[in-house]
Amino acid sequence: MIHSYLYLSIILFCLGIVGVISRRNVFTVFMSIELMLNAANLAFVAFSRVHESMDGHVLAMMVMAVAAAEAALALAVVILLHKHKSKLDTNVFSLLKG
Amino acid sequence: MFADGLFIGFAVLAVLGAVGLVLFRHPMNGAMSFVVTLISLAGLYALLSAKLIFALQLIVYAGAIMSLIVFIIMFLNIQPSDLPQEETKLLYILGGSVVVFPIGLFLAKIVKSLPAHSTEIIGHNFGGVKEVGLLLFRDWLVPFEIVSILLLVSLVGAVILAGKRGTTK
Amino acid sequence: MTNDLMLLMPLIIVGAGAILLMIASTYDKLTHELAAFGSAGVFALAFLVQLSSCIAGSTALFSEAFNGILVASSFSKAAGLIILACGFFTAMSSQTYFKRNTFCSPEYYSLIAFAASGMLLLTMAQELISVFIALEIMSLAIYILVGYDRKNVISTEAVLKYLMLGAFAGAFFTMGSAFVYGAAGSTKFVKIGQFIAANGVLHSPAMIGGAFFILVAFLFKAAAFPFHAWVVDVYDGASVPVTGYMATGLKTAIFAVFANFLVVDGALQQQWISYLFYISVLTMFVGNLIAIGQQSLKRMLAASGIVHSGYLLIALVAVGAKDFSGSVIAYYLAAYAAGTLGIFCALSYLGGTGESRRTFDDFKGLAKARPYSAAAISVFLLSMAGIPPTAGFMGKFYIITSAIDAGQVTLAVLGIVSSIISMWYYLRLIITMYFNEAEEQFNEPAPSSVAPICTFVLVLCVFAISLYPIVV
Amino acid sequence: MFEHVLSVIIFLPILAGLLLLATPASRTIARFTGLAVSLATLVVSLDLYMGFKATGYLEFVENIPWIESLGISYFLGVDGISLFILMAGSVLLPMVYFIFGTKEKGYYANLLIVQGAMAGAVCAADMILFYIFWEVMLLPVFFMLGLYGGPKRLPATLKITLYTIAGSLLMLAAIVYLGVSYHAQFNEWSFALDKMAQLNLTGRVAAIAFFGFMIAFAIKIPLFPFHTWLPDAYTEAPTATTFVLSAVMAKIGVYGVIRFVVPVFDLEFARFAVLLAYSGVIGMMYCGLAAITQKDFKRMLAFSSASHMGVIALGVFCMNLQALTGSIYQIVAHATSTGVLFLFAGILEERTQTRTIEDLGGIAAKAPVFALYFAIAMLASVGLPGTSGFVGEFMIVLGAVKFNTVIGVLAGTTLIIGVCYMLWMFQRVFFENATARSENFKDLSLVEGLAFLPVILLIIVMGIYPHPFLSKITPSTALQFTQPAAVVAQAPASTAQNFGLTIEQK
Amino acid sequence: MEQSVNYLGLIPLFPLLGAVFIGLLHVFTCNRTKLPEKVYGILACVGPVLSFVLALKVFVALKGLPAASRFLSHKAFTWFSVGDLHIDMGFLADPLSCLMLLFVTFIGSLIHIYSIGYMGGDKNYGKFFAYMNLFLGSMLVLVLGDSPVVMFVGWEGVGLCSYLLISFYSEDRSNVLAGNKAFIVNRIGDLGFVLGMSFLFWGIGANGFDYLSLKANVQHLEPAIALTVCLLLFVGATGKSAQIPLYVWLPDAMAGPTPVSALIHAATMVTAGVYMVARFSFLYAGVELAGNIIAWIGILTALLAAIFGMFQEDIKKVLAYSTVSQLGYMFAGVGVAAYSAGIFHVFTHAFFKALLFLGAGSVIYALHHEQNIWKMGGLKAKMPKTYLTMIIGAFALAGCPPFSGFFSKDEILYSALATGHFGIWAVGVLVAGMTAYYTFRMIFVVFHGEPRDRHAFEHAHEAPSVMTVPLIILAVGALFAGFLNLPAIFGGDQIVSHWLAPSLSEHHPHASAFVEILAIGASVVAFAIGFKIAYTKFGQGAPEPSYKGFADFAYHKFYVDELYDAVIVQPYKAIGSSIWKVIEPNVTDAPVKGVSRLYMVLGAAFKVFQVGYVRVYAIYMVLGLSLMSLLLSQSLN
Repeated sequence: MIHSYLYLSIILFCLGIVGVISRRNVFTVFMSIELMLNAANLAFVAFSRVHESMDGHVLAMMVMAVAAAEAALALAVVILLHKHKSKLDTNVFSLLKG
Repeated sequence: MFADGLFIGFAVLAVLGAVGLVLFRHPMNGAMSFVVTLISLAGLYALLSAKLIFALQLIVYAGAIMSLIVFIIMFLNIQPSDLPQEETKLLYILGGSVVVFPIGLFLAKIVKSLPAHSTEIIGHNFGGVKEVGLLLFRDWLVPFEIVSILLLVSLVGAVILAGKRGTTK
Repeated sequence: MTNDLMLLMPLIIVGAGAILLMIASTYDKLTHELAAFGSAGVFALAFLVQLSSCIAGSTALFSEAFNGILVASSFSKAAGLIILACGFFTAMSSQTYFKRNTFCSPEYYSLIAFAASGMLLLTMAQELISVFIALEIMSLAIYILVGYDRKNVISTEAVLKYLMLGAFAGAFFTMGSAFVYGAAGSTKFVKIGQFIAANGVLHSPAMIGGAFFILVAFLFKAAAFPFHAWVVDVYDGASVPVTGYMATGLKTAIFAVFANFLVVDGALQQQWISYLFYISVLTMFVGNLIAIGQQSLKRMLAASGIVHSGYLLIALVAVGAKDFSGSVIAYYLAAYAAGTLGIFCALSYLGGTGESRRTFDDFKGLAKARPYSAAAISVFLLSMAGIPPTAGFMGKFYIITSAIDAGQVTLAVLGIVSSIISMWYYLRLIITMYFNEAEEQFNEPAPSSVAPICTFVLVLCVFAISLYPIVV
Repeated sequence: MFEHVLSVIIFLPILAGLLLLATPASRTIARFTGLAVSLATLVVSLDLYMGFKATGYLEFVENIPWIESLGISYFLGVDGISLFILMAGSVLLPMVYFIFGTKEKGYYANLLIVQGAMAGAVCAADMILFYIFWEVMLLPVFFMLGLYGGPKRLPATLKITLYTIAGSLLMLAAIVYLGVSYHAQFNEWSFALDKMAQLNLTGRVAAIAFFGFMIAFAIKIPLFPFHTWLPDAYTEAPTATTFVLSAVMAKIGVYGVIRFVVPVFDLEFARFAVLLAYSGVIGMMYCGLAAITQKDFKRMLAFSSASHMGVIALGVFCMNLQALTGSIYQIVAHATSTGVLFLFAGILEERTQTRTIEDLGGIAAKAPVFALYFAIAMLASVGLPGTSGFVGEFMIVLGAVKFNTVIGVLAGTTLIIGVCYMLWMFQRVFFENATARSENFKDLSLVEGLAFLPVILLIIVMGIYPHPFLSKITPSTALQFTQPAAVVAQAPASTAQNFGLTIEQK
Repeated sequence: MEQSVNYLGLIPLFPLLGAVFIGLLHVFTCNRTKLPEKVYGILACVGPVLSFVLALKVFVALKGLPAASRFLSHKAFTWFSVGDLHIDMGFLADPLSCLMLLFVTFIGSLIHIYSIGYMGGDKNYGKFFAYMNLFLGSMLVLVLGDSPVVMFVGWEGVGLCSYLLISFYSEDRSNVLAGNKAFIVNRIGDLGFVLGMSFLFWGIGANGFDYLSLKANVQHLEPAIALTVCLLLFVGATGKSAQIPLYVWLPDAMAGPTPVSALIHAATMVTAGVYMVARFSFLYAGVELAGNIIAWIGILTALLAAIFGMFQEDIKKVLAYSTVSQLGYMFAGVGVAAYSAGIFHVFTHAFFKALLFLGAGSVIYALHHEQNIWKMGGLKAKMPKTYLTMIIGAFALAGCPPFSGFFSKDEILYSALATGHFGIWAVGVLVAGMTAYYTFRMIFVVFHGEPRDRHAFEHAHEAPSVMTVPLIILAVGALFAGFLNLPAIFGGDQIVSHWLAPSLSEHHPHASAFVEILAIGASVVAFAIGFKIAYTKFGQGAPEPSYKGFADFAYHKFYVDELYDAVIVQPYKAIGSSIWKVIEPNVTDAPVKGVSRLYMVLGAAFKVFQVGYVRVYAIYMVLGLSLMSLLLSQSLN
């Protein structure tokens, strides 16, 4: 049934959120965000199956593209961070506060 | 029937992979388990008779993006000492899931309200390269085009941020 | 079709200009000065074209041409004008800024142009995924600009925070659009509007959920409570011109698309009014309270940016109630942009090498040494504070009028109260500049006369906008 | 009589002031520019005064649409109520340039700007326009206080600024509410006063809007208990600023009540009049009592000024012709008496380098002219018959008795309270034996003497022959009670024609 | 009925112009070359004399008119006119004001002349005369004003001048304080006056607020309002004319130069209250109760002042209390509706009291400003003119027939008796005895017996003729003024009473001859007793008595000043200082302070939330999200 797909996507999405807010490892955080995007993709595809129109597929492709772009940039930033302090801990970077 | 079996299998794998991603301390392990999720998602796309997306998921995501990530992880050859000491990780995860629960509930409610719909594979020209391609270049030209700009930007960005910087002119 | 192309021209110019700059910057001959003037030229050209099409006033909704994905309305045109102006002044102030800060390369300006093209797209996009992509174009460009100073850990931290949270919000956006697609079977605003009109919002929870997540993404970009926390740090970490650009252009684009999305159907907006009400109130007050405690000027301005988002949300609450309210948003954005850009323009040449002057105290007695700059800054601050006869006052006045007109008297009064609260930290800078004795002589000459000129042009804008309030 | 005369009175000083600020002019140039401009303004406004027909309606109307989409227009005009506040500004301010010769450029420039802004606030007949001038009025004060004020100026500056702005922003909300409800009732946008007066407002929101206005004005006047910014500000401010604040700006608060609150919120006003009257009379007594124990004469004058403002405000709240006319007359009288007293205080401070009453004495013997002037101004401020102070005060008390016996009796006590602290101060400062500081006190120079002379004469003339002034005021005040809506309505076209006033008719 | 004469306005104008002129002259010359005193002296006397001449002209003009229509008026200009309130700067001369006019200008002129000598050598010579002229002008405005408001101008004007002249020697703080006291106490009275006017206006002022219109409309005034107005106006009178409870300023007022005490604080200004009541006789006549209150307050004041007077040692203080006491008589008179009697006493009192003061002045002048009677003595040999004239004045004051004081006082007492106010009469007779006692106590101590201060005595000498001549003139007045109003029983027909009749609304009580005899007899006996006691105690000179018991209490004026100071002045100051020391910062300003403090605290508090950990920011977001989605899921199905 279609619902099960959507439930799955929701579960993945929530897992992604949990990953973002509970982990300090930069990689994990970014991959969690990717996970959320994938969950969205799953929903897209499922819905396009529901509507039996392929727009959803196109949208999913677009999301993939965006995800790729973001990933590229994110990795660049990770390298930058690592250059500054060879740490991947987000909490290390808290000079700006107050 | 068979499809349902597959679905369950893929779903379980996907969830397990995601959980692994969240739990593993070392990003490498996380990445690996995330790949599992991605692949099983590809399978699910296939079950949803989205052939092109199935392919793209494998190629672009599981292939390109993940390999990129893994490559970077290796490249930075992270020692365990570099990793953050997350003693309170589980606590956070617990708290996080408590916080997230209402969101999930809300989404679940929405899904529950949706009308049921069967998912058996439909006609062989649904979700195929040709059809999707036509759609893409007929209706979705503009997003397609601007995505190119997006990629360009991210390219430039990657170069500027991570790449070797020439002296300021 | 030519007409349609005319309407699309600014976007094309900026995009092309960006690409050209990017290519050109591979040549060593292109000093970043040239790049600055080049980008400024691009913006100026685009601005003029946009202006001409505004005056021509033909609002062809060329739905056939781009399948209803890009639409140019008078509102989007106005927003475009503001964005292009922001781009222009940012380029100009950067030119002066980089006389004293040396981490620049010509790509910087191409990125400004890219960001601008993303913003322009954002104002025109009428389809969720295009909105998402445009959003990402803009955001990615801005991320890069924020982190441009690679030597500086601060800016790297800023970009980390911004990128991480931005992507997080983006994920919500995609999920939201997925559900909207699920409900309406399409992601085009027109279709969505039709769907809602056909069977109300409340009858399709998927639509509610989707819209909710999309709004969340917008609220994040607009730095509304509780998605505001990143703003202060990111603005603080970014270099002055970029901060100015974020504070003005980005906000303009976001609120344009926000409004566009909200007005796809009255019912949709009605459904969110109660939430927007509380969010805007909280945004205003939290922003104020953060701003009070700040010592750094940039952080204060960032926080005050949050407050202004709150005011704009008031206007959004009053959207739809009046068609003239969209213009209110545009007007307020213009007024706010003029003031904010002005201040950042001034800071870009007063900030000192490596932005050595950050806090209020660093500007003690500025009025003695630099009377005109101090006067200009005071004008901008008064405009932000909404003291007549500056543009800020008229903007605030319009917003309050539209709010009361929409029956939101409480909201209007709360807005007034928050602007009373905000008075202190604006006046504080004026007091520091004027009434305190100078601790240092601000005697280093402005590295270039470009930014100062822009500053005074913006002073004129502040008064001009208020005295000739052209409500688009 | 050329048209746009009001615009000239408003913008000539403002532009001159801005010009001064924009150019690196020396302080002497600044001073003489200020002098010239203010004198020019004075001439123009005297011309206006002569041309004033006392129809009771707005005269010299200028009405240029500004923001059509909201019906906001550049709408100016004077009637008997505003005329005298306008004149007070024009007549009194030139003195400052004569007396204070050694101030900085910004001092004179700000003075010019505030003069123009106040004129604008007084002449504006469109609420938004009024609000703009009302706010602009504050900025020069803010800068003068902060730049040239006394040692403890910063807190005072912040207090007055934030306090006043808080009030006026509430007023802005109220104004917008009025505009919107006018739109709702008559289905067209307008903020013009005569239109607003046609509104019929009821219910809680109307009451809230009423208080939005009242609080703004109460802070400016200042009415008890919103007066707490006053002592610090008046004391710390440079003399000219204190002078401007007390002589004109405070009056604009009262004017605002008469011009905006009474016609628009007639019902609410009637409902809350007693409350307001009590706050006025309590303020009078409270500040009067506080004044008696002040050590610092400037501070004492500040309290006395607040006390008088209480009486003036009371006159407005009494809602009868005598009281209202009285308080408008008292506005001018108070400007001439207390305002000038502040200038004298400034002179004392400059020449003795102290503000403490105890440090002074025996000045009457040293400086007879100064003492004479001071005494006359002082007697006017305690309302001695034959000086300008009496007529207004008498009419206010008269009206107050009619309005409410208790308030009337309390208001009467101003006769006593005023005299107590004034005589006490006068005795300490001017009588008894000269102290070290006042030992070689210079009498007024010829220029100063001549500069003050007109005002001193005015005090006496206004006391002995007030009729011509009152005959210009009374028609407007009478209209307040006969047809409140029409008060601010501009003169009917026929009369307007032969003045050749409004723009549309050109 | 009334006819307009424009020279009426000139009468006050002359002295006022004189004041302005002299004042300016003084101001511009005082710190440079001094002008010779003669200039001031002559300039000063021009105004009063001219006014006196005009006053005579007025008198003649009035005399020419039939008794019923003796009104001259002149409306100079509309003073102010707002709605119903229409006040002209108008002057009214009727028999009443004419009488006042005559003796005010006459005595005023005399005292100006006297002052030329007395003030000789003072460095503020010019200032003094400027004030004096100003005073005379204001007094004339008071007398001539045709409406209460115009009268109030003069009323306050004289108050001001009295303030200025009391604190004339302004180097000495106590003088200035005395001046302040006078002005402030007067102001308290003025409050009553203003309120009275206000009530009167709202009562019947709508159509005309001048005396004639008021008189015409008085019957429309409701009794309650009428009573209020009467009492409020009387409060004004108590202030100006030093009645209980506001009499305290007058004794202190003696700090001023003696001619001032003579002119302002004896002859003219202080009687303004009586004049005012008489002016409003049409009002008071209708209100029995108010009359009684006035009469009782008057007679009690008389008693109190007489008691104080018996124990004073300062010659001027003695005279001051006697003035208060006599004023009490006058109010008793007008209180029992014997207005003409009251006014007549004002008239005679003006003569003999001015005489006594000027005499005392010349004594003080002779002894170089020694005022304590116990330092004087035996002066009759040294200064005979002064002695004789003062004796006359004393007899007149003590009410010994046939001196002027006797007739006027007797008239009052008789009217009191005839209208059945036995109490007032009895007290009055008692006071008459005391008056005789303290008057002659003063005379004997000063002029008889042995000189107590040899040194001062040696240097004592008779005053110059510029001072003695006015004394003699006044003495003549004091001697014969009484005959102007000779009662029928002495074969006279009360000229003054009949003269005043048109402007007063009184009905002369017709009592039996027995009552009249009784009244006369009683007062004569009282005088005799008082005189006898004084003679026996002080006739041959006596040592300074040491006051103890009641005497001491009375010597300290029953500590009334101290009482007022403790009950009114100090609390007033205390409230004042507490307001700006305690209430202002802690109560009225507290909300403002509190708000700003809260503001800062909140500002500091919200910095804490900006922890700087990106994950925490994400958590904020998610928290907000989940909260909102909770709410939303409520709204779903």
